[in-house]
Amino acid sequence: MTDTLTPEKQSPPSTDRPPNSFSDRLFAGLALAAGITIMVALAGVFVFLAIEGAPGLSVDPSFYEPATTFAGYVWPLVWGTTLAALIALVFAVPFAIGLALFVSHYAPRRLATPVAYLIDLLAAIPSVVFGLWGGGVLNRYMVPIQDWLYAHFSWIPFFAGPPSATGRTMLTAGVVLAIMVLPITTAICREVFARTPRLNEEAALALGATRWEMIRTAVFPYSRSGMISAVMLGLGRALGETMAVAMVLSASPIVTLNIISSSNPATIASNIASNYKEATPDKQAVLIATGLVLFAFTFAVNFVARWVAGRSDRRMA
Amino acid sequence: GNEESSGDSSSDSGLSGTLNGGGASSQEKAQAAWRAGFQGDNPDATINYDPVGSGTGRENFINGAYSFAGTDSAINNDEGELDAATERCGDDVIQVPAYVSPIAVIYNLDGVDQLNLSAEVIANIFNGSITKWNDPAIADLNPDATLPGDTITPVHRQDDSGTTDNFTQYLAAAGNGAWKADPDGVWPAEYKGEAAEGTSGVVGAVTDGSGTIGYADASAAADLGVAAIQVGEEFNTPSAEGAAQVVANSPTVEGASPNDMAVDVDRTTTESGSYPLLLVSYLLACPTYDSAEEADLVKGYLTYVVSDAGQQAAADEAGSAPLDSSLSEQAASIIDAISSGS
Amino acid sequence: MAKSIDVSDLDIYYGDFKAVEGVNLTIRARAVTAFIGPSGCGKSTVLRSLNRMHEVIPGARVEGKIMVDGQSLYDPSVDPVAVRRQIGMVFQRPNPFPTMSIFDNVLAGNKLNSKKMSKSDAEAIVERSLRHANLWDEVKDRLNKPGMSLSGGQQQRLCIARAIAVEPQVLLMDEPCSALDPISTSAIEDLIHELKSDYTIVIVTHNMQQAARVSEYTGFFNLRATGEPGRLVEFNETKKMFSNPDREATEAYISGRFG
Amino acid sequence: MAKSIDVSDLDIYYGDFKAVEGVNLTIRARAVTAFIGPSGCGKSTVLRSLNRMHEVIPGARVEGKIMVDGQSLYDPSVDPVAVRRQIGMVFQRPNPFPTMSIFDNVLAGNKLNSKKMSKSDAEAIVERSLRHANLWDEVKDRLNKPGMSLSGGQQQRLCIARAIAVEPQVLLMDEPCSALDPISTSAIEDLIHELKSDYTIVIVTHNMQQAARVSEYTGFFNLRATGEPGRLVEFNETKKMFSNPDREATEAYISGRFG
Amino acid sequence: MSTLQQQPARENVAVHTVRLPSWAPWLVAAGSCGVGALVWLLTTSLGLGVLAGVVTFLVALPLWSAAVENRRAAVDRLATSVVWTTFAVAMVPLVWLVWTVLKNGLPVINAQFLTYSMRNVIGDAQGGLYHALMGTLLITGAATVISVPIGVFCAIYLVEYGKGKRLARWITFLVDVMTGIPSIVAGLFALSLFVIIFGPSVRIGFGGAVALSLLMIPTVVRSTEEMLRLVPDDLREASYALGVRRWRTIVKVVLPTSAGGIVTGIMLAISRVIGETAPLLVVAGFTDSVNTNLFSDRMMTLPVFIFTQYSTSTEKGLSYAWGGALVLIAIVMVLNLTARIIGRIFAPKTGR
Ligand SMILES: Nc1ncnc2c1ncn2[C@@H]1O[C@H](COP(=O)(O)OP(=O)(O)OP(=O)(O)O)[C@@H](O)[C@H]1O
Ligand SMILES: Nc1ncnc2c1ncn2[C@@H]1O[C@H](COP(=O)(O)OP(=O)(O)OP(=O)(O)O)[C@@H](O)[C@H]1O
Ligand SMILES: [Mg+2]
Ligand SMILES: [Mg+2]
Ligand SMILES: O=P([O-])([O-])[O-]
Repeated sequence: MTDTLTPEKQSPPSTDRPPNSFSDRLFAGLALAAGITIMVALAGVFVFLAIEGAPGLSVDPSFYEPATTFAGYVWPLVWGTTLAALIALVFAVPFAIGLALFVSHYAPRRLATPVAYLIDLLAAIPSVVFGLWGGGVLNRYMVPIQDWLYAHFSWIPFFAGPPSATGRTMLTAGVVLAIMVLPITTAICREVFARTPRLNEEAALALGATRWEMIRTAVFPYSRSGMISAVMLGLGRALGETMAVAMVLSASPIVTLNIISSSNPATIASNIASNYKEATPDKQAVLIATGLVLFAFTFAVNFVARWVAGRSDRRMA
Repeated sequence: GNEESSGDSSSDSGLSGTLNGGGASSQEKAQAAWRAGFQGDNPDATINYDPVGSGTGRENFINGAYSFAGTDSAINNDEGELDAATERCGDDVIQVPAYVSPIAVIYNLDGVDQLNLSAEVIANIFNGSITKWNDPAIADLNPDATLPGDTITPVHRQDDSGTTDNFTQYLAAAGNGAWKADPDGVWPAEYKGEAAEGTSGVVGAVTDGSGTIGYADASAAADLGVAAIQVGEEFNTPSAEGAAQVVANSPTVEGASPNDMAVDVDRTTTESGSYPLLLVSYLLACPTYDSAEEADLVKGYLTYVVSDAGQQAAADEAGSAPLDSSLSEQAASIIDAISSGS
Repeated sequence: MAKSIDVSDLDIYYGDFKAVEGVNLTIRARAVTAFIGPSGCGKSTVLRSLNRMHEVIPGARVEGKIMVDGQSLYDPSVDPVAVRRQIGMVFQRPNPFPTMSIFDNVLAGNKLNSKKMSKSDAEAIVERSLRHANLWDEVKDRLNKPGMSLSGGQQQRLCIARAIAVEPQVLLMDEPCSALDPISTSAIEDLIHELKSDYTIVIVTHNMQQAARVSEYTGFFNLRATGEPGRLVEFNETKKMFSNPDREATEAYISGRFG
Repeated sequence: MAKSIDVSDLDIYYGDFKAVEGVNLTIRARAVTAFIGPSGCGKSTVLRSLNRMHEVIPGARVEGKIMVDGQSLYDPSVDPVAVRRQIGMVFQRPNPFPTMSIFDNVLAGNKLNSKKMSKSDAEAIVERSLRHANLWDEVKDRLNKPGMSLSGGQQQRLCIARAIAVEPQVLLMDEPCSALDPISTSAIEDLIHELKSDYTIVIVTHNMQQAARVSEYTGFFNLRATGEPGRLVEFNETKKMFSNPDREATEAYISGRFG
Repeated sequence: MSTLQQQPARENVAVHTVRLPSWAPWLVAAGSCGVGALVWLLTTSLGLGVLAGVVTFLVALPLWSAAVENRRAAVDRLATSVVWTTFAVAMVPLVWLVWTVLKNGLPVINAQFLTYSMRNVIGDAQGGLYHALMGTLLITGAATVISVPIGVFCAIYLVEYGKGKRLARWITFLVDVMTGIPSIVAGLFALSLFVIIFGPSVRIGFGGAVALSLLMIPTVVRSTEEMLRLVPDDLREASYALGVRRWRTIVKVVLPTSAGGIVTGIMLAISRVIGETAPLLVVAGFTDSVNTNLFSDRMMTLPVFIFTQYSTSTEKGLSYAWGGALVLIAIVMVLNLTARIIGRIFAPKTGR
């Protein structure tokens, strides 16, 4: 039998063994080190962006064309980034939640597993392929839809038109982004839905709840913060996606609500990807500075999301 | 795989080692042909070419990351690049044309198989002042065609591109003032239209839409309609010979060093059979390298590139225009001076 | 308004595993019926089959007949949701909704049906249910605190209050007092006494004294061996069961009596 | 080898909330001490402070003194891990490790600390512990099945077996029988009787008869009002406590006796 | 007492309610198909037909239910139909994409395509993606080796050690921010990092691995964190009470309990980065030849292969691009399947 507290056998425990063993402290140290590594990596990215991008804030105005200042240059890009991500979320979130529910609560078990698998498969499709598909296949099918939207809803600023003849629009990019965002959002939602305590689900059912009511009373409230982080992850991916947007979207430096015309603002990331390679050093600095803006932008978005999630967590505590 | 067998090919010219270069994406296919040809002759040598774009190519050449670079726009001193390159090389930087390719104006319009356009009309289409296919300006040039009243959707590159740079240079020079914007690799923001990523994106967009028109390296035009452009009184479709002819008759840039063969392309030529809408892409190299192996590889590779065999390989693979023999000889003599050490 | 339940030839399965076999019994309306028996013999399983909660476990199914007031419970035309509403249930482990306040937990069932409920009605229901569950005094000042902030015993009483709040006609309780202290247990037993004049109550308990105290009828379940399905060994009036059971097995189980 | 435990002026906090106040008592070695009292009065809290399990809850802390065989339990030099190995614990809700088989669950205390042991030793420990917990016969043929495949009662007995397997010197049990049927309960009570000649045992129970049956000493905890900290009202020999308690409150609680 | 007043109302809620027959949804589905087909015929637009069919289904079944059953049943049926429709609609792009990839990719896949590189391959000669395949496996593998320990340990810190600490809140926040790093920025960062160390000409596979890790770590942290939080405290306490040290509790109880979810999360993270193009093009470079050394010379990867082949805008290039996409997807499928099997082995066993 071990010792520490057995004075007959041992000297007092104080000298015998430190209160926290070395192995425990080592492990905790490793964990902490991993956390700090992340902070350092992020700080590294930030410092890199700041150093390389700072000159880009004030180069010769000709680099900001058609604007003359950095703010004027970046503003349409911020706008495009926001618009594309929002369209993606508008499509993706309901579908992600629906699909996750389907897998966790609705589908017969024999169907649920393959479907979950198929959705994960979607995550594996490289963004280049989404670009190929979105810019070469899907866009053709979007043309009639956009024509129809223009014909019937052109009074809504989003569909002010005139519709693009090639379908390479913000709407198409948003749809492609939505499909790209879907797997990650669905996977996390599915995971949190499935983890709802069985006891709570049964409690709701035993009160005479229908399946949908059970989901509303037991599953959704329990999953709220998980769902928010799922959406955040999706948003993160939508904001930063590069190649697919670059290959699908027909971009020009303007700010518009119109999502079906051929003049659409680029996103920050796609603009970097499109213009980085041929750019001269000064122009590259401008592009990196826009990367810094994207960085700050995701920072802000996360801040807001965190606040929202925090509020819902507090209600749950 | 194919790599093990690569040692079989019997040649003992014996260059070996790895040579890294990169730059203009327009050269990618030609580079593939050159690398294949050169590596076939020198099985122990590996040449890499990153199609990262002319700007990055030049930058990496200047900072020493690349032993040689490809660039669509000749290096100049507008941003001090030429000085920086000279500093890197310790001597006047070598700049030789390696890849000359006609740019095609491609379009997709039902029922119109043949289309004649002038630089001015092209400029007006791409700047948005001509919006219908049956516009009188177009109809005047195409008396035999039945032009529909469809809207024209011009498609341009959204990325910073050498093709755009050369296309806009042509429009600015030959467009009778219809093109107001400064020629640049980035499409001018004031001129709208569809934007697409890369040459393949433009080709894809023109193919997908109807009533679309765009510009792309002639070898990528595929099955699309290709417009003939007005040169003097005739209308010429893109051809390697026509492009080569223009380059051969263009002067080199004034005040350039003897190592610099940058040509000032004569976009306004009216000479019969020429095709002035073209892209000239250069190779950058140093006259001296620190390491003998590097020097030998650069010299060997570039010699091959400008040789008749190399130019023909590129023409077969990428549809480019082989360099005129005088140009090619001049380039070869500059390259021949590459040496190692101080 | 209370219901009587007739069970005949009931076999209950979890997938391929037959957990319970050949159960025949009649649960009288307006009476308390207790299920006793050793751990794992299928008491909870039978109980859950009485309000069609059994089928929410994937692969679980039931063979045989259960008639509620002469209507077949497992008839395809029967809506399990309506069944569960009228045959309420309290579980072995307390399971308040973690995101809801105490107040909302009690009203969870009611809110499903009537979207709009006046504030005073809601408060009346909450107070009445919590009083019945003997929890009112302890929580009346913190009705807006989360349900999970209560101790285990308090949580269980909260769950009982929640089940009572929808005024079911039958109340199934699966060891409802196993997490409760004697005072709360006593309160719940009082409550059972109070409710049985109007409701049909079935209670699973491992506490034979509790069965003896609260029930009029008792069913004794047993397993022949591990892995075999559980069976109903004897179903009798509680008095008879505890004084002079028909079966020897019952006698043996009860005489190892413990409190 | 059993330990005695002296508790003096013990206050226990959850963050800012003082859950228990001013506890003074002495737990005798080689005896069974029972804690009784209404739900929420802090029985579990006090129990958990005896093997430093209380402090694993973030923000939880303890003031006062607990002396185990004359050594301060909360001395900064004492390793809580070593404490817990010698002062074992069984929880209110069964919590077998879901990733482990029955066999591995029993051996968890040894294996998780990566003690090397021969196969036959391991089997001997498993069999002895499971027999003690009265579970051997039910599971001996499926020791490699997951621990979660057992019914609630079986799971709890598995947890008891797991705690016994590391041969602690003190055994703390928090309502260990609340999920058990009478037969298992009886087995556990027998086990407690058997163990108390060597071990010090503290048991929280809401079942006063159980307290009366198994313990030599009983502590009665109570709350003055909800939100106030719990206090130890009386600590006495069990016989005295149940026949002639010193305090009126104890009398009142016990006379509302229930089983 | 209000109970008594409400009794008549309660009496109405009979156990036996009128329910739609079990074939009702199928009937409505069949009817909706009919409506859809009719609209298709009338408007000659397949899209409109499908839309009409779906809308009919979503409206008809709940309405029927509301008429025959009750409002709550109707809402429940609506929810069920919506969830099923979501599933069906979401499958459309998926199947479409996979179909496109299969249709375009399958014809080019053969032994030579898988075992040849593009070295010295020009014109119509057949090459392959062996070099890119090796590169992708090596770079993604290295990225996994870097990010999994960091990510999992970081999650352990956040869940097990950092509760309530300010540092932990910061790290959580920064991890969220990290999910937003655009991939090209990650590539540029990795490049500049290695340029500082090795000089400007550096193009190595390991640089690509670092860039990918930057993108992978946040996903790993987030999913692992999520999984660790789902492990009930009961289990940790049971382990502590057995005198098990905290780190052993984490390693032997907490991690195994959540292993299934963690592995799935890691797989998702790999899936997310394995298709990244821009950062790899920047830092790992581009080559036609096989290179299996992560620490010297450039290395080709599948996404870069796809992109460069597509960029050639030739028919051959395009078909190679699709072939590459198919191979990439197949790799991930295999990885996924493996992960699933591993996940199942580690998943908590209920044995029922
Ligand atoms: N969800 C399930 N899946 C498969 N088998 C189950 C499930 N729940 C219970 N069982 C099995 O069914 C049998 C009866 O279990 P049940 O829970 O009904 O017993 P019980 O009498 O309520 O026991 P206890 O007193 O421990 O609660 C047991 O053998 C158990 O292992
Ligand atoms: N983790 C916790 N955080 C905050 N407060 C707690 C926590 N656990 C218990 N409490 C509070 O401490 C007090 C004592 O709780 P404890 O669980 O010790 O009671 P108990 O006597 O064991 O009750 P029961 O018989 O219901 O188990 C209660 O008011 C409870 O609300
Ligand atoms: Mg049970
Ligand atoms: Mg307790
Ligand atoms: O050759 P590009 O620069 O136009 O791609």
